[in-house]
Amino acid sequence: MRVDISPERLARADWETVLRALTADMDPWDIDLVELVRRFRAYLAGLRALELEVPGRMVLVGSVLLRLKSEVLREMNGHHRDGNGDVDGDVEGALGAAAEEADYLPEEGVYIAPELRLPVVRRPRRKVTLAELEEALRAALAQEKRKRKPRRRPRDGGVPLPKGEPFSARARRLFRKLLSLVNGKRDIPFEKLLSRRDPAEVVARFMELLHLDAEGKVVLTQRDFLGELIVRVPDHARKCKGRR
Amino acid sequence: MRGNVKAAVEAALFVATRPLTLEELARGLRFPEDEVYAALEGIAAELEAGGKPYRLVRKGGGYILELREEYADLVRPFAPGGDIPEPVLRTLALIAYRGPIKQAEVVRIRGQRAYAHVKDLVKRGFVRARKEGATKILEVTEEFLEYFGLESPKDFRAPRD
Amino acid sequence: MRGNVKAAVEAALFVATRPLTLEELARGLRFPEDEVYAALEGIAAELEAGGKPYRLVRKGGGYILELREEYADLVRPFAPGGDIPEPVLRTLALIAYRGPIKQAEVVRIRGQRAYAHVKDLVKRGFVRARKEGATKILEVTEEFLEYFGLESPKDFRAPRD
Repeated sequence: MRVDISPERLARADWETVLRALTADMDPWDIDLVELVRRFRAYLAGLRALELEVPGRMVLVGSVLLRLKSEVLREMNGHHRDGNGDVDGDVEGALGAAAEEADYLPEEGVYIAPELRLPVVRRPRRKVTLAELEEALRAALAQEKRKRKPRRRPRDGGVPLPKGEPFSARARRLFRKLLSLVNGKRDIPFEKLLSRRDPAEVVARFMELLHLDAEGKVVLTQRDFLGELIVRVPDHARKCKGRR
Repeated sequence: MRGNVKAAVEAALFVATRPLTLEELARGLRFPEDEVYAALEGIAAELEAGGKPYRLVRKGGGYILELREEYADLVRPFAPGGDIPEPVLRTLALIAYRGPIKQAEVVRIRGQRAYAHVKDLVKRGFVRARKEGATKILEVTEEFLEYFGLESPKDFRAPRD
Repeated sequence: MRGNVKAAVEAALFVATRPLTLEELARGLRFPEDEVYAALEGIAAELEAGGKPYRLVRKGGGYILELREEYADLVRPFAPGGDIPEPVLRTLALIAYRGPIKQAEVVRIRGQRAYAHVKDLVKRGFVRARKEGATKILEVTEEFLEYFGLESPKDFRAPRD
């Protein structure tokens, strides 16, 4: 049951009163935001003149509630861990307190499941012996030994690049080659830039082309999926022939 | 020595969480079966005569120390799981009877507080949560059933009074 | 009635897995504290006189029935799991052996879960953690020594094979 305020009075009320009126029947620990928005829109529709201040503050309150709720849900799903892998104690404490408090709220008399009664059983736990502690130590130290074994580094799988010549120099050299190839044609197939065609050369040329493309000296296109790469040297780039 | 056997058998019974067979006791403690049996008789009689709230019972072919029925309700809060608050117990009941059940469904029925309940129950090892896409599927663990000596969740329905 | 209190207290101790305080027992069983205390004294004396393999001990401000030290090894086959879970025990063993040790070092060896283990061990009173800058230094406590019947951490640090 919502708090009954006449539409006239509600229209004159400040935003807090509006909010209180709209959520009067809701669990303060569990505000149904969708329902609140629905009610608020109905409230706005009922207003003769739009008081912009009211919806503005409502949006603020709504977003704060949403933020609070999403943070709580996030925490409960085990996110937001600190560097230690521990859930932030304060947050957990606050959540625990909130949950505890919620537990004191009267529960609805809805049938959910038969009443649960745990049987009274005895679960004796004997003390751990010193021998077991020693066994545990042996296991822990064995684990450490395994960890200490140097892991074989994966073979250097980086891009094999020709040594010696700096990348920018190679790119410039490639650009000069491109200019020599242009010779009236606008488009040059990528394969024309290769001599050996081994993977190392393909990767090296491709990287250089990407660099030239980024500098605006070439335009790369590929008409078909996985098709030939077409290199075009735009007119403005041909003019920088002599420049570095 | 007689006294020795009796104390040893009683020590084993004291730490065991399941019924121990005569053969098992004899083998584990290295006493002849007849001596172990005599010790068991002695222990049972002593507990009976001493007006103890627990007694030695035969169960599933073995022997186990068990609380007398009439003390169950009195000491329930001190027993394992006895400290589970009523609302959490209700959430557990829901998961036990309807599981595997989506966490979202549990929350829909039990409210937002169910998130904290599930967390508590998972921590106690009574409930298992597995990710399935964006949601979690909840069910009671074997550990839970075993812990309370139950075959199936149906076994802990409260007697209707 | 006197007998009633004693049986009720003994029933509570029988099912409990953690030490129960005087106040807790009195509140839970609805008997005055002095009567509960007298019952505890009676139970302790009776177990002692009866040559039982378990006794009533005071621990962490409460009372618990505990197996006598000398039976611990004998009954291992009947109670495979001790009161400290194996992964936690390994972390404890490491702290006992290498302590004082940085928490970061323990985590390096035992993995991320060691944070939870340390928390558990501190709660049990077996490990002490003191802040040193951004890290924590861990070492075992007197309570740990007492639990394992050791005089000093050095007793556990003899060279291993």
